[in-house]
Amino acid sequence: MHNEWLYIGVFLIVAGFIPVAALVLAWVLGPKKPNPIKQSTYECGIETVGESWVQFKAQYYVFALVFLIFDVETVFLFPWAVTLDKLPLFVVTEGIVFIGILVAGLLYVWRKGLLEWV
Amino acid sequence: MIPLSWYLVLSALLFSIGLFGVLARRNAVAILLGIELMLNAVNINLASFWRYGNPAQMGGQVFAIVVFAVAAAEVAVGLALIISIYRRRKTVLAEEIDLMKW
Amino acid sequence: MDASQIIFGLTALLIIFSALRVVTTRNMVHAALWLIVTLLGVTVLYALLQANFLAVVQVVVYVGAIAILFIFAIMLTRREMRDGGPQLNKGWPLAALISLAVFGGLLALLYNAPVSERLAASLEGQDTLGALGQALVSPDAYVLPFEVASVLLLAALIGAVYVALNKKQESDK
Amino acid sequence: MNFWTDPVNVAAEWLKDVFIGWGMTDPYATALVYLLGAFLLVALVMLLDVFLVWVERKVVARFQDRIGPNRVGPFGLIQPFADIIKLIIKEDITPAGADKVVYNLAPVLSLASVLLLWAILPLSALVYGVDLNVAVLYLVAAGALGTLAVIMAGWSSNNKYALLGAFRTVAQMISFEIPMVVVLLIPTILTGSMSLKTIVERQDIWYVVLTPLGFVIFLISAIAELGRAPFDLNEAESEIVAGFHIEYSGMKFGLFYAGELLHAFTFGGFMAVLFFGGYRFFGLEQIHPLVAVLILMVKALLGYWVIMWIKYTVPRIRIDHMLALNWKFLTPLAFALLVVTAVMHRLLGGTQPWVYALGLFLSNVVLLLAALEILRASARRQRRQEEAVLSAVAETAGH
Amino acid sequence: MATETLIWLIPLPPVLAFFLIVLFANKNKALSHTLGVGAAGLSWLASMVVFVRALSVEHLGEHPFHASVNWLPTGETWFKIGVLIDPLGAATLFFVAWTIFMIFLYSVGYHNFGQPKGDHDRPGLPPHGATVTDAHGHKHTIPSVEPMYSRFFAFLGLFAFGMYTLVVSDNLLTLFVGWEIMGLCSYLLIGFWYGKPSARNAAIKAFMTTRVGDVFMLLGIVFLYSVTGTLSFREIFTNEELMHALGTTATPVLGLSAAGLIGLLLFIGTVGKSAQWPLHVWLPDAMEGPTPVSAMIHAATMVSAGVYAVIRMFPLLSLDPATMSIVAFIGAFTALFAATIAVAQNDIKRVLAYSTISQLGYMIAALGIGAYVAAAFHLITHAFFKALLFLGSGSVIHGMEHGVLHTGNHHVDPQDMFNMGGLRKKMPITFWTFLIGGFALAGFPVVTAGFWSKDEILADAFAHGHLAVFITLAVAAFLTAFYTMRQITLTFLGEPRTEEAKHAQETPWTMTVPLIVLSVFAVTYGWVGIPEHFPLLGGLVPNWFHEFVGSTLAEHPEAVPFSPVPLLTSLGVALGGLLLGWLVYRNVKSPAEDKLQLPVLKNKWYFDEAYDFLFVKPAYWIAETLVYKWMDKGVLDGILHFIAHITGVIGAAIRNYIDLRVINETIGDGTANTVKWMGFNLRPVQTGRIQQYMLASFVVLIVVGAVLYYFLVMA
Repeated sequence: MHNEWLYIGVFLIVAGFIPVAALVLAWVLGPKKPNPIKQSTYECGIETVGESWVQFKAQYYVFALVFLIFDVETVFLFPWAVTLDKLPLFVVTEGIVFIGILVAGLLYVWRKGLLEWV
Repeated sequence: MIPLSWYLVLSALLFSIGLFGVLARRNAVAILLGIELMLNAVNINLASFWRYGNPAQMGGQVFAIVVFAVAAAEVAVGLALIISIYRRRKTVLAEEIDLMKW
Repeated sequence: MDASQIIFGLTALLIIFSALRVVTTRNMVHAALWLIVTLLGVTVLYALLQANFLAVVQVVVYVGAIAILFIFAIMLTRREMRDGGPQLNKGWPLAALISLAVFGGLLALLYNAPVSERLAASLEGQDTLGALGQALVSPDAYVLPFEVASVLLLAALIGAVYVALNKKQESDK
Repeated sequence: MNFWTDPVNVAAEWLKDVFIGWGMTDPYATALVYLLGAFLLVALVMLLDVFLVWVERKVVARFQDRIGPNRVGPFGLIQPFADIIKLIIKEDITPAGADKVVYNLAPVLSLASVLLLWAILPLSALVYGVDLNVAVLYLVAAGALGTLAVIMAGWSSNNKYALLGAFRTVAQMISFEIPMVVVLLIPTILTGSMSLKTIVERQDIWYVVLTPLGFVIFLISAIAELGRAPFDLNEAESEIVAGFHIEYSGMKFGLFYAGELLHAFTFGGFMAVLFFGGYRFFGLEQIHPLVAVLILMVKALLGYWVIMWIKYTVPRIRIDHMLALNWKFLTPLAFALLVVTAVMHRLLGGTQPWVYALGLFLSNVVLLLAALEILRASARRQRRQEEAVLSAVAETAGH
Repeated sequence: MATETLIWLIPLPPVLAFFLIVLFANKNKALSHTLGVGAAGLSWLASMVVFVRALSVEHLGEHPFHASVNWLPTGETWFKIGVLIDPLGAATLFFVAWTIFMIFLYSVGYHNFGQPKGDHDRPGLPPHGATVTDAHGHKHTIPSVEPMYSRFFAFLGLFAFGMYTLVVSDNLLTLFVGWEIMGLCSYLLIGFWYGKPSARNAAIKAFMTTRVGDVFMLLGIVFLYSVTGTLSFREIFTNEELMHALGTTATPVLGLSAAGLIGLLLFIGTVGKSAQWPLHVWLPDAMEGPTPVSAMIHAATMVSAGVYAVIRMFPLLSLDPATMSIVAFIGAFTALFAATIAVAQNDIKRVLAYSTISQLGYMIAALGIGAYVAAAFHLITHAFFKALLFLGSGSVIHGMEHGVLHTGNHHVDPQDMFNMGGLRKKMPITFWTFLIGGFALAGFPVVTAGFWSKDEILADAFAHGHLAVFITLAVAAFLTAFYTMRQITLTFLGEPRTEEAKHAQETPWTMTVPLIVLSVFAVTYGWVGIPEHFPLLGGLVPNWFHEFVGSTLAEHPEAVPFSPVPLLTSLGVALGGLLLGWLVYRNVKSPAEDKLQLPVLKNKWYFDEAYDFLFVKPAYWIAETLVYKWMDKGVLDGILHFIAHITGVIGAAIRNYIDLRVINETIGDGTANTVKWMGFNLRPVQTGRIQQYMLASFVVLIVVGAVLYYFLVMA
């Protein structure tokens, strides 16, 4: 059987159950007297102006992008790290080449000036 | 125990749903979502063939990992294209992105 | 029906349902969130297949990075939350037909394939993670895809950054 | 195996036998035992969480030269429970236009993503949830769920500030995840395994000695990941009010808050496991499994205390500085450290333990010095440029 | 260094040069060509070393230089890639190395290195010349340097890489990789002056036409792999059981055996690459590229690659007589057909282009009749003299451009032969080398290489009783001699017909040295393959080529017995054609006087028009209706739309939906309406909508998949 994952699955259920239980408890016990002012969007007391779904600058996208690429690359590195001891010395260099290519990407983005917060 | 065919049927179904999304959705981002579904279907296949074939042969898992990398690359570039198009043409609807026509 | 089959069945239902929601729901953020549900369902399948590494990588890469990127892109490409008009294009019946045909075709292939009722061998005592690492970096195996993957990702990074944020194009406008 | 030396597993076996005796098949009995075990662990962790609220308030009071909670119960120990009761009976407000399902799901996911980490934390050699062979990545995966919770909360609140705060938080979290993941590779390399239990067992020399730099990077990125001061930009009140959970109140806010505290403590625990020998402390852990658990808890609390210490002494840094710190310093440094560690580990692998330790330690020191020197040089260059500009301006002004 | 290691290294310098130029040297012209020429030189050196070593090995055919490495794990086994130099490979490597090196060197001069920047030159257009003021204050217009000089050398390097890869590879897959790299490069290089619409169109045409062939070739490779499980030449050809099985397995297509079908599919790839009929249309248009490119594509590398691939796969092809006859037919037909067109062309490069098609047809025909060695021999001699001719024509054009710049009359086409004449005095080196090349092409007896190789093909055809092929080729040879002499007469002999021709100038040494080197080969290379039974000369020099290349095959091909008929024929047609050409064109001064400018030849037998009518137009038409009807609106919407339309036509009386559908379908009102409705809504062919493309491709996938499944699994 898949005991490891069974436990994690069970744990997931429990970990989800506890906060849900807390919320339900609060929902049952708490008063419910909604009114429009109470439900309005909080903006430091000032009237909400315009749509609340504003545009965001593409800078955020770049961070997510760089993160995505690096995330995938580090995922490749984990199996390498695990087997580092069991393979000949030049697999270390393979990993280093891999990291080098990774860092080249970082340098490119850096040089393009996209890591600056503007 | 689960027979291999279960995984394969599920994967085929997921692939077809993803294909439908790719072909039918108007929003370009949604098309990419459909492609993700298709890639996941492929990965299910790879992983299950690894498991039900010879588990000492890691080909299936390695290919699945490569598919992850490909998916990441595809999403990165695809979404960048969509954002770029959106900034110029203010649309993400696939049928309005028809510059290739000319 | 043993326990794993029940788990598989429930997961499959979850995957199919959420995948259908991905391709039909109007709200794009919901579509992305349904995609995450699908992906988590696939994670369960990996866990059932005892592909531990794939299972965690699925969450790390897909949920942690790709889904986030999707949500960012959705936020960046819309002016109002729910866009008007139908979510499906006019050719969707044909698309549905083709998808069904592909599914039918795959089933037909599967029906004739000799693999359908095979059962998994035991993984007892196997260090699959170690084997995976060895396969990835050993020159007798997949070291080339390993290195090429980094080049691919580098190209994707540079390409995406260039496409999404070309400052020159901005100033041209 | 008797109850004295291994209480948890013996109890689990006994329970399982009981269930099977009731006519259950093995898998279901196992699942039920797991359920009970998980429930027990989560309950204890939540209790700990409640206690952490008190710790936090007490400690911050001391830092700020106050007394802190002291009215409810001895030393104010009952204070957190009063807080909880207050949160529970507060009105549950959902802002108009919010996406209800997602809005309610976000705090649950936020806390659950932290709780999930406890499934893999080895509390002692015999008391642990699972010994997953990909545990290190599991840590990252759970963090991904936390990121997701933030973005869900920010998006579903139908509030500009919440969404903006969520975007900032996510940008920060994912940025600092890179050096963290890279640094997580270092214990993996040193151990040759991603299993946390194996990592603890191999730490005859604490990894903080072998890779002090790695520990520092991990600490910094962990704090940023937590969104705590000095990296609490998501809550920079003057700019974006309270960040992604601005619209949350009552118990939902409580869940976010509890999640944050518990996250900090959990990171203290993982810091202990990855760098400070986990539940081991010079053989003391062999006395009894529960002593080992106690050792780990003390180490985790110390780690938590360090995080608090930093939080209450260092001022918040600007977002551009923060991102520059990550992308232009921590990330390259982490990669350099990874390469150096891999090479040194492979080269010195067969030598005497003290040579190995010394070599790794010294390479870390050298790397740090080199990095600082590069920083200093670039700062000098920048200063010279600025001075040149200033003097040029002064000259033109003089004429 | 071990020879195998050296072979591995041969393709690398050019690709390294490509990357270095692209990444670092694209601003520095001198550095770019140093890198490019240096890389070509290194590859040349390595090739020569390998060639010399190959010569010293006894029985190279049985024990070739061969090394392979594991490349792609395919389950439990490996897909291997490697290098192989057998006698055929060595001979090919020899001429490829020489021609590529010469072309690199020539390009330096051709692109006016060392000249000033042009006044109005823009990237993407040929240089227009620069105005300089000399010491006396006179203004001169002199040639200006190519603006995209570095880019040219980068592409050339990549091209060379593709060719070397193709030659040294030991399996079909890497051969195909090199093949496709060359396809890409030819696209880039033909469209090098992308500012010219004609160049753009030619590039696209070349790419698309060769693509047609390549798809079939890929199918052939896949088929071969699925049948044999390997793509290595030696593993397939030395495995007699496998070969036998391939030759006897029947396939559902045309009654061919598996070997025949695979061979045919691979051959279609060659038809595209080597510009054989019916896929020849791209090659003449490819003349839009700079001349070194023409030489590169049309002589040294790409088109040779096609023939080389067929020669490589000859053992497979020869298993099925049906395939062989198809090959022979296409080759012979192309040889004759292209020769007739060449007669009527006025552009100096186009004549050569058609002549190339014709000569390639020769080789293909030779292969079709089983004359393996003769085809390889002609391939090599042709590569030398055709490269020589192309470079010579480039030199002529270059000299003419000089004249054009001098007079400043830009309406004069420097490539039109009727604008030339009398250039032998202005450009002596070019003239003599061109003459040698032309005579070699015409097959001038005894001294030129072309004679020996052509003669061998004719002798083979005659000896094996392929009379039809023999006669066709003989006629083609006659035409070849005729238009060659026409070209030489119009270009070099007589008096200058224009002012520009009077001011033409000899080109710099970087251009003439390659001409001289190549002309040496155009003469001497024939001597290595003189048949032993040839009267007088036979046996003076041993027929080394036959022995050497022939040993590549498992069964050593017999040397054909001597027969006077083919010899006399080839003597007759060569000398007769040359003489006739000189006699006819000696006095022709303008195109109007040229009696052979028949419209049908001038228009290349209307092939472009026919293709337009047969393929392009229907494609547009189908796309318009289908796209609109099926995809743009979608099936359901389309039907609803359709019904709604009818409603308006028939009137308000009939409102019932179902009635309508019945009436519509039974009466057939719909037809008329559809036409009207299509007329209304003629749309651009492509909708540009990615989803519809994908929809279409999936429809095709399903249909083709179903058909294949039915044929291969059910049947």
